[in-house]
Amino acid sequence: MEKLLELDNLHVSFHTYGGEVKAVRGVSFTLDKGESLAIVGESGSGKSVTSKAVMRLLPNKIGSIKEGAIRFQGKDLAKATEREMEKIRGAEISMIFQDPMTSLNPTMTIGKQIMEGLRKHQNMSKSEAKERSINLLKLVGIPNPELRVDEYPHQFSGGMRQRVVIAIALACNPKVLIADEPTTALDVTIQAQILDLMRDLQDKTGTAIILITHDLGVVANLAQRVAVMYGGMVVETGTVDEIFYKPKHPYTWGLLASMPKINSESKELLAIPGTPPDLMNPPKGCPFAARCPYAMEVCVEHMPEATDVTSSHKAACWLLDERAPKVEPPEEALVGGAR
Amino acid sequence: MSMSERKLTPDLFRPANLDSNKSEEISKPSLSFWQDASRRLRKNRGAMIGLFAIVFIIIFSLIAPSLSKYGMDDQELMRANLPPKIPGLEKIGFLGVDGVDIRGVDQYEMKNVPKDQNFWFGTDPLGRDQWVRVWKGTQISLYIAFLAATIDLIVGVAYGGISAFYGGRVDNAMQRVVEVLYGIPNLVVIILFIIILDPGILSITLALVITGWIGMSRIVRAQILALKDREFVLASQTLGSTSGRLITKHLLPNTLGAIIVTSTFTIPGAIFFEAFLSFIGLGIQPPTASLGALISDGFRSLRIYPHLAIYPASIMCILMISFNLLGDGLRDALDPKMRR
Amino acid sequence: ACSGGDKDKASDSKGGEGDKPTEKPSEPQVLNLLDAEEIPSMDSSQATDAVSFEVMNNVMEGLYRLDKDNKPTAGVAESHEVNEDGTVYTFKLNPNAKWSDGSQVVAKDFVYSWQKALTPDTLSEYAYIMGPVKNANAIQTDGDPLYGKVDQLGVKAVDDTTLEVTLEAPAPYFLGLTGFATFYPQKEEFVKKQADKYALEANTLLYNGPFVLSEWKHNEGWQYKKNDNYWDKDNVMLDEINVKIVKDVATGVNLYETGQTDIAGLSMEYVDQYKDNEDLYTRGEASVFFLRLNQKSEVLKNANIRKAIDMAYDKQSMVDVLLNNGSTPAYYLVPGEFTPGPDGEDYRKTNGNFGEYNLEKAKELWAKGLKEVGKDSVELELLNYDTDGAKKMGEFFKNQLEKNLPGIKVNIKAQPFKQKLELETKGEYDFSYAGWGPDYQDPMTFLDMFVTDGAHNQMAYSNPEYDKLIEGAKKETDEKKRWQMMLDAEKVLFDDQAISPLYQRGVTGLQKPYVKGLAHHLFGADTSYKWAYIEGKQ
Amino acid sequence: MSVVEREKLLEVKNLKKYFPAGKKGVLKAVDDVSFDIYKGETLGLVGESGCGKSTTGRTIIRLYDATEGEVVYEGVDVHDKKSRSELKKFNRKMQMIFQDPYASLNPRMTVKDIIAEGIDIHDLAKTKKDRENRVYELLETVGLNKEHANRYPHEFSGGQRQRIGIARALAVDPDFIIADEPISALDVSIQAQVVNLMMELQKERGLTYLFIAHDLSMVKHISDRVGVMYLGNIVELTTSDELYEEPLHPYTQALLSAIPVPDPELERSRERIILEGDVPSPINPPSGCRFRTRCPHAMDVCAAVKPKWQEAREGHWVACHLYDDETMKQGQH
Amino acid sequence: MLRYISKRVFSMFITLLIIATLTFFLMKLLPGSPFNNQEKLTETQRYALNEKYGLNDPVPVQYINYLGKLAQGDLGYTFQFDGRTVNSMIVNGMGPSATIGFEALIFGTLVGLFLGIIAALRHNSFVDYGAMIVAVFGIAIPSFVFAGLLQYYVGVKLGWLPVAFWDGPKYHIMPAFSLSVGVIATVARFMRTEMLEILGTDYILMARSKGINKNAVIIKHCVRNSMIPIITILGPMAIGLITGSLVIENIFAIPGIGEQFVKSINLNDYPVIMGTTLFFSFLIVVIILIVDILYGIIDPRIRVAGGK
Ligand SMILES: Nc1ncnc2c1ncn2[C@@H]1O[C@H](COP(=O)(O)OP(=O)(O)OP(=O)(O)O)[C@@H](O)[C@H]1O
Ligand SMILES: Nc1ncnc2c1ncn2[C@@H]1O[C@H](COP(=O)(O)OP(=O)(O)OP(=O)(O)O)[C@@H](O)[C@H]1O
Ligand SMILES: [Mg+2]
Ligand SMILES: [Mg+2]
Repeated sequence: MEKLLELDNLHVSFHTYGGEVKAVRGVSFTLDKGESLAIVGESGSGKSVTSKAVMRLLPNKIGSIKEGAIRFQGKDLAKATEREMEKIRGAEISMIFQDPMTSLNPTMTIGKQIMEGLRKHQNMSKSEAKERSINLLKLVGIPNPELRVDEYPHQFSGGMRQRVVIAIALACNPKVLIADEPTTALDVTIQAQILDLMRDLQDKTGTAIILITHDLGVVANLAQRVAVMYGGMVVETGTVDEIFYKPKHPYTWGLLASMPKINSESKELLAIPGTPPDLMNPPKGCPFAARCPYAMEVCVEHMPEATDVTSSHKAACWLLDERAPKVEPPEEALVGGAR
Repeated sequence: MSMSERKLTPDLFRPANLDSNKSEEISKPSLSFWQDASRRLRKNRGAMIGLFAIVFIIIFSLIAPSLSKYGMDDQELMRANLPPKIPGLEKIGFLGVDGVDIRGVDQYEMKNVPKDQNFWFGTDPLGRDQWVRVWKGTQISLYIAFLAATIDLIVGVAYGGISAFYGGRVDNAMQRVVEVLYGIPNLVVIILFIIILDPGILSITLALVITGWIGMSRIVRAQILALKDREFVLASQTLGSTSGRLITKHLLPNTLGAIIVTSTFTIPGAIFFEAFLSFIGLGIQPPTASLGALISDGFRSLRIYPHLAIYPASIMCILMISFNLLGDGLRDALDPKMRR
Repeated sequence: ACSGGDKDKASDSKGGEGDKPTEKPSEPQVLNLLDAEEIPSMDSSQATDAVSFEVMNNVMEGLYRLDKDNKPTAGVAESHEVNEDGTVYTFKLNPNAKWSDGSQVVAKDFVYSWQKALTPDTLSEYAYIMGPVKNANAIQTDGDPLYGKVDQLGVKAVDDTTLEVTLEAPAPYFLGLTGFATFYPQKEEFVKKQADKYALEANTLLYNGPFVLSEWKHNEGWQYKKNDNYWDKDNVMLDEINVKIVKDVATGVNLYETGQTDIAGLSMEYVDQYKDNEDLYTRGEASVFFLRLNQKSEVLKNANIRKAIDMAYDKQSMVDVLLNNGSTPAYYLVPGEFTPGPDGEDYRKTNGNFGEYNLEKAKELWAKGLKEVGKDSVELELLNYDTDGAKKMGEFFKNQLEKNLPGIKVNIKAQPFKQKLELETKGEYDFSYAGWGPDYQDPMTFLDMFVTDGAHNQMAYSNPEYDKLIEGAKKETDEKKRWQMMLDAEKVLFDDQAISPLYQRGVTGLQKPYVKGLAHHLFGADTSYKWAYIEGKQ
Repeated sequence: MSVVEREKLLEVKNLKKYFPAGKKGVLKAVDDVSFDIYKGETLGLVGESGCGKSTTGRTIIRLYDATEGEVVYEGVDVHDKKSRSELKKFNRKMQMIFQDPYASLNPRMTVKDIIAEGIDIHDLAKTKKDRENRVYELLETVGLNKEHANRYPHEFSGGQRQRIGIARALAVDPDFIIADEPISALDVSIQAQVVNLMMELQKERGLTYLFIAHDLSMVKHISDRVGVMYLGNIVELTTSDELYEEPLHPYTQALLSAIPVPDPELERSRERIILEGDVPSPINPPSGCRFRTRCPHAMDVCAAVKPKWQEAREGHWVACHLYDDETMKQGQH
Repeated sequence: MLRYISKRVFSMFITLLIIATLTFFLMKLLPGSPFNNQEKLTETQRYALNEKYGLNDPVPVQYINYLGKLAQGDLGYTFQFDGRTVNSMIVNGMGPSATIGFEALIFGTLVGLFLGIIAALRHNSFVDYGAMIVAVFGIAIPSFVFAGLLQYYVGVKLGWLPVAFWDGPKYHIMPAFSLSVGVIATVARFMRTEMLEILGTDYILMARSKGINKNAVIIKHCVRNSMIPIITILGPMAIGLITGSLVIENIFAIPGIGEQFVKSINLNDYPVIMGTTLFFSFLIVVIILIVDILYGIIDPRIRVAGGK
């Protein structure tokens, strides 16, 4: 498989009046061509920041890439100029935001918003761009696209707006599509439509997808590989099956265990106690140590390093060290095992 | 990393005895909303400069008049229109406080003013000490402003609050009234009002309030309407709280921020409007003088006796800027969006 | 001219200098002026204010007009004869006097306009000025058998060029009065034709004066052009006068500095600035300002208190420092240099000053007066105009009294002009800052204000002796006796200290040196441009 | 799970709640809804956004006045006119937990005052000390500690706030709690904390819950019975196991199949029913069966006749023409 | 839409009726009579004058008469100027007032927008502070001071522009500029806040993620949307400019309506006071209506809501 995008030890910080927020602290992962990678993790774990860093859309002055590289087809985006980024955004990498209600300009017609990117990257004439917009709308399943191109976002329902956003993101056939919680704001039935649509489109266009979510169900549905983030770091990566059936990190266990299983009988959910770490003063050791039921003294003081479990599966946990006691994941975390 | 790994001893791989409650603890000191807001405000340099300037001007306007041996209305035509003179600072030419007027004549000498009489801000055409008048004028302007803001607070908050709280038909009727009032040019109302009531502090304030409260009431109404549907208000309702409790414990405290911010803009507005009224002769009546009255009086002699207008105008300018800076700062500090 | 506030008029000029130019000057004869107000009326029977009077004075002409020395000089009338007892005037009209449409100004034009002014329907607010003419008062008085019967007015067109006027009683000032706007002629035919529109615009009016209004932009300004039909056009030098309305004195000054106006009035604030400027002029006027002392007031009823008050403030510094515009302190009612008596001596000179600034005496009288009214402290209200200058005067007066008279507190109530007059009329005040300008050139225009229940008494002053003197003077045919009665009346007034005079107004302003030949008047219109010219501008 | 006790705590009969919407229009947020809640059970209420779940809950607790219908609590109609003291008594029996942990706590009050609000209103504490102790007790009950009492809501995480909200509700010792999406704003890892807490409290105190959510798996986990709402109507109501095993209503079926399960293999093999289009507007709902516009099994009769609310099987109620005997008899399907 | 407008027009008339009534009775509270030479008038004349203007009638009768005339658009005759109607005075005075008001509004809005935009774009930089200092000074210096200084320095000292009068385009610059200072300040601050708000929204990020140039995004997405709320403040501001222009009219000798209004109050010129007040009110309600309609046209979200 061809490496399309590679994040190498990415650090992102925000400078707020309260101090420096170290939102992303050494994230590395790769994305292959045509692949779909899911990033899961708790709220505030740095998923969105990572994706914005890739797009180089961090808020000016406040947010900055401190360290690390974002290699896209061999080019380090972390060092790219704004002008170079403008050529890449939308054309090579595009992005879908979480909230379809706010990610469209309320005073511009849908058509215009789709055409913007087309005219910029593909030098299309107005009429060509419009035609293509209509096609795109048709592609994402909006009925009567000829009429609806000239309507405004508020005339669309939430699910339709998210389709429009997807249409915009796909307009220039990007190589990478970053979808930041594309369905969180939507109802389950609409979510199913959108997930269906995305899978379809990926089959058709071969675009690689980074799917950001905290819903493991969505991950199971769409992703081929998964990166689990916690406290600004990737704590575990692997294929879907590896993550769901052979998770190695206690946070991943906790995540899996705290989801009620439709077919499970157990009355008590396994909750992860406590709250995520404060990224203003991140812990020295493993960010999850404070909430980890298997925490060892080493976890508090030393940062665990990503350890290969298999060639595709990595986890950053001291439990994988040969000196650590053998710990089995709790029963509740065993998705496949229970079946 | 690999370096440190070697240093790891096996005994570190014992389960740690982490207190499960420890993670629930909050390391930050407890700050109430207001403490938090004031902390944010303190970080805003502009707002702090504004606040400091306002406090300074308020305090100074109270003590400054007593630093002069003259009263507000101590006239002596023989020493009319003296330029400012501050002993000690006379030598510093650019300050222009050497008692020499713009034609280069030492007026103190020319008018045979006794050596021990110095007027820091000069004197006005009636020979009154401008220092005293400027600071007293500042007092009056501030007084008008605060009075207007206070009444505005009471009327506007009550009106907006009632309208929003009772909602439905009450709200509808009250908003119709506002619509009508909104259609009346406020300048017209104020002028008519002042003429009928005789110009003076009270009628100016009342006039300002008669038209001024609409803005406040709208803001309060909007706030309360939004708050009314907030879940904590609903929660209190389900607990069976009375309207009084809802208003005093939940609605008002949460509207206070917006109210304060609005007042910081009402206040300079009132000062300014009084100045405008003074200019068209409807402001504070002599011998009392507000900053506005002093400016519009002194402005006529700007070219010959610049001191008459410059000092009150500077103070007014500083006040305006300060209130605006403070208002902006407060708005930022109290804005919930800035909180996280 | 009536009593106005001490309004800061933007237009005025140096008096008394420059006679006729020796030859017709070659430079453009254009004068640029400012005025503070729009012209309220161009209908001579309606006009009531200074602006209208001044404009009319330059575009209209009565039987006589005032010259530079305020002496009547030929207008439409070439000459006149008076009968023995001084009650019948026969005017010979100049056959060359023309309306601006070329027609002749005839005697019946006067009859028409005078009768029109007195017709009750006209509602002329200045009709009373016709008082000296026979039956004029009766015609104006509702209930009088003659009410509304204008044909009974003592004026008759004998033929086109002969006008006969009968007076109630001899009035030595009558000739001067014929230059007053209300006495101007109107051409009936034209007036009727214009109906509602008469005198509303520059072209709905006929002119018979030295100039015509060639343009009248309401609220913006107007323009005079030399009247080619004027009988004396050879003596009119100016071709064009442009007047712009400017209310702000500072703006006027700025316009003067940039040369856009040739004359700019100054208010007190600006005088110091131009003190050493040779363009600065000051000129005395015949208006007198005084404090009404309301004798309805329990306190002010007391003559000692009134006297004490009059002595307790420093009129001289008030005039020098506060007004700073050529006004002079007044210790009298009838202004100085206004009317010479039969002996040729100025009224003022003969009667001298009453009262002085004397703190000791003031305090003494004050204490005495207070004892008499049985109080040791009093609070009095000063009713004031709301203009800036007046406010300052009020402050000064208040401060002086409170400083000099123990136990007095003065509250100032400043009111817009109309509202102040209303309160004054109702007598709701203690002191009132008031002024009076002459309607005609005779002490009587000031003196008859204060007869018991007189319309302008407004302060409940009443002294039978005074009333008798005024009554007598009005009927007296002997000039000398009449004069003496008027002199005595003023003395009585000041024995009672009925008022506390403040100052006789002066005006000050800037005038370019090349503006010459302006004639200023003490009553009626302020200025005549008939003899004005430009010399040395280039 | 079979329902043992069958003592009715609350009966909702033909409840309607309309909101005025624009000119003359009405928004039928809840339109003729009937169900019972038994003592000690948890009744789940699911449905898509805007279908009227919250409105139902709020109308039950009298935050809204019902447009029509009754809410009978222990034999008394909640919406009848009541005296102040009766109202107060009622307020103590029924409480509510809200969705948004940020909006449901007054930012200007300390946690202590927030929790003690019910105590203050109902005069449940004699002394200050007593009040304090009760607050501490409640904090402990919901897994927080004393030190938190004097802090302000913004200093807490979402899950902690939600626990404060629960403590506030518990302060007046209610029997019945309406939980309006108490976990949907929380992180997955925190959701479990709250759900566990709620279940624990139910066990300890014998509480009855109306649990509103749109996350079906969580609803299933916590509820004894589940009602499914669509556009102001309840379309299906039965025990949670039955509902998941044998959903009858096409909407329930679609809903269940739409939930992604966190099991990749299962996901890969799952056959899902994808519904077309969006939920219609409650201002202008479709005639007859409201679901017909998106229903894969829509028939002519669906547009004409509103389906009856009937017990298709024992304890399994549904409103759908597919299970209407009469319609069936006519051989439509 | 039509229904909405007709409803608004109806309530507009109610507003005007109330205002007419209020001013009418307020007028009756003013002391003094409107006659020019009143102190020299005899009782007879005074009575006759009052009779002519209907001022002897009982107040309710006067009120009815007044409304009757008003219904025909007749605002009566002024007392100040012989034979002139209030209508003609308003027509004459309105021109210049509206002109400088409009110019000040346009100029002030443009400059204000510019300042607000650059301040927002260079948030927390010196440009930002500079622009905001300009804006704050705009609200800190009374317009009459500003106008006076301008007149002296630019008009007299530099001689660049005419000192006063109302003669042509050159004559508009200083008055309009003096009047616009407040507008600049208000608009700039408003715009800055709005811009900052919108710069942080998702759709700006979305637009940028399409690869659109940052400046293009700002102009096409941010500026446009930030301007929408500004429209709402333009209405009241326009009124403020027209009524508040009296000081400027005075200083620059502009034959406007504001000065006339103040003078008519001093002279008890009831018909002018009432006429002008009513006219101002009329303007306000019309402008508010226009702004509301405009708002709906510019903001598509409101358009469909159909005037709610
Ligand atoms: N503009 C910003 N200024 C300061 N801190 C920020 C900013 N944006 C994000 N952060 C911080 O960075 C951290 C990571 O945020 P991020 O948005 O990436 O979380 P996330 O994983 O996307 O969470 P969610 O699931 O809630 O979207 C958080 O602690 C957040 O507070
Ligand atoms: N106070 C109100 N006024 C007017 N309409 C309302 C009000 N409250 C709710 N609605 C409307 O009633 C309908 C049902 O709303 P409700 O909040 O009950 O839905 P819900 O099922 O709780 O949705 P969600 O999952 O989004 O919370 C919605 O269309 C909503 O817009
Ligand atoms: Mg995120
Ligand atoms: Mg809800």
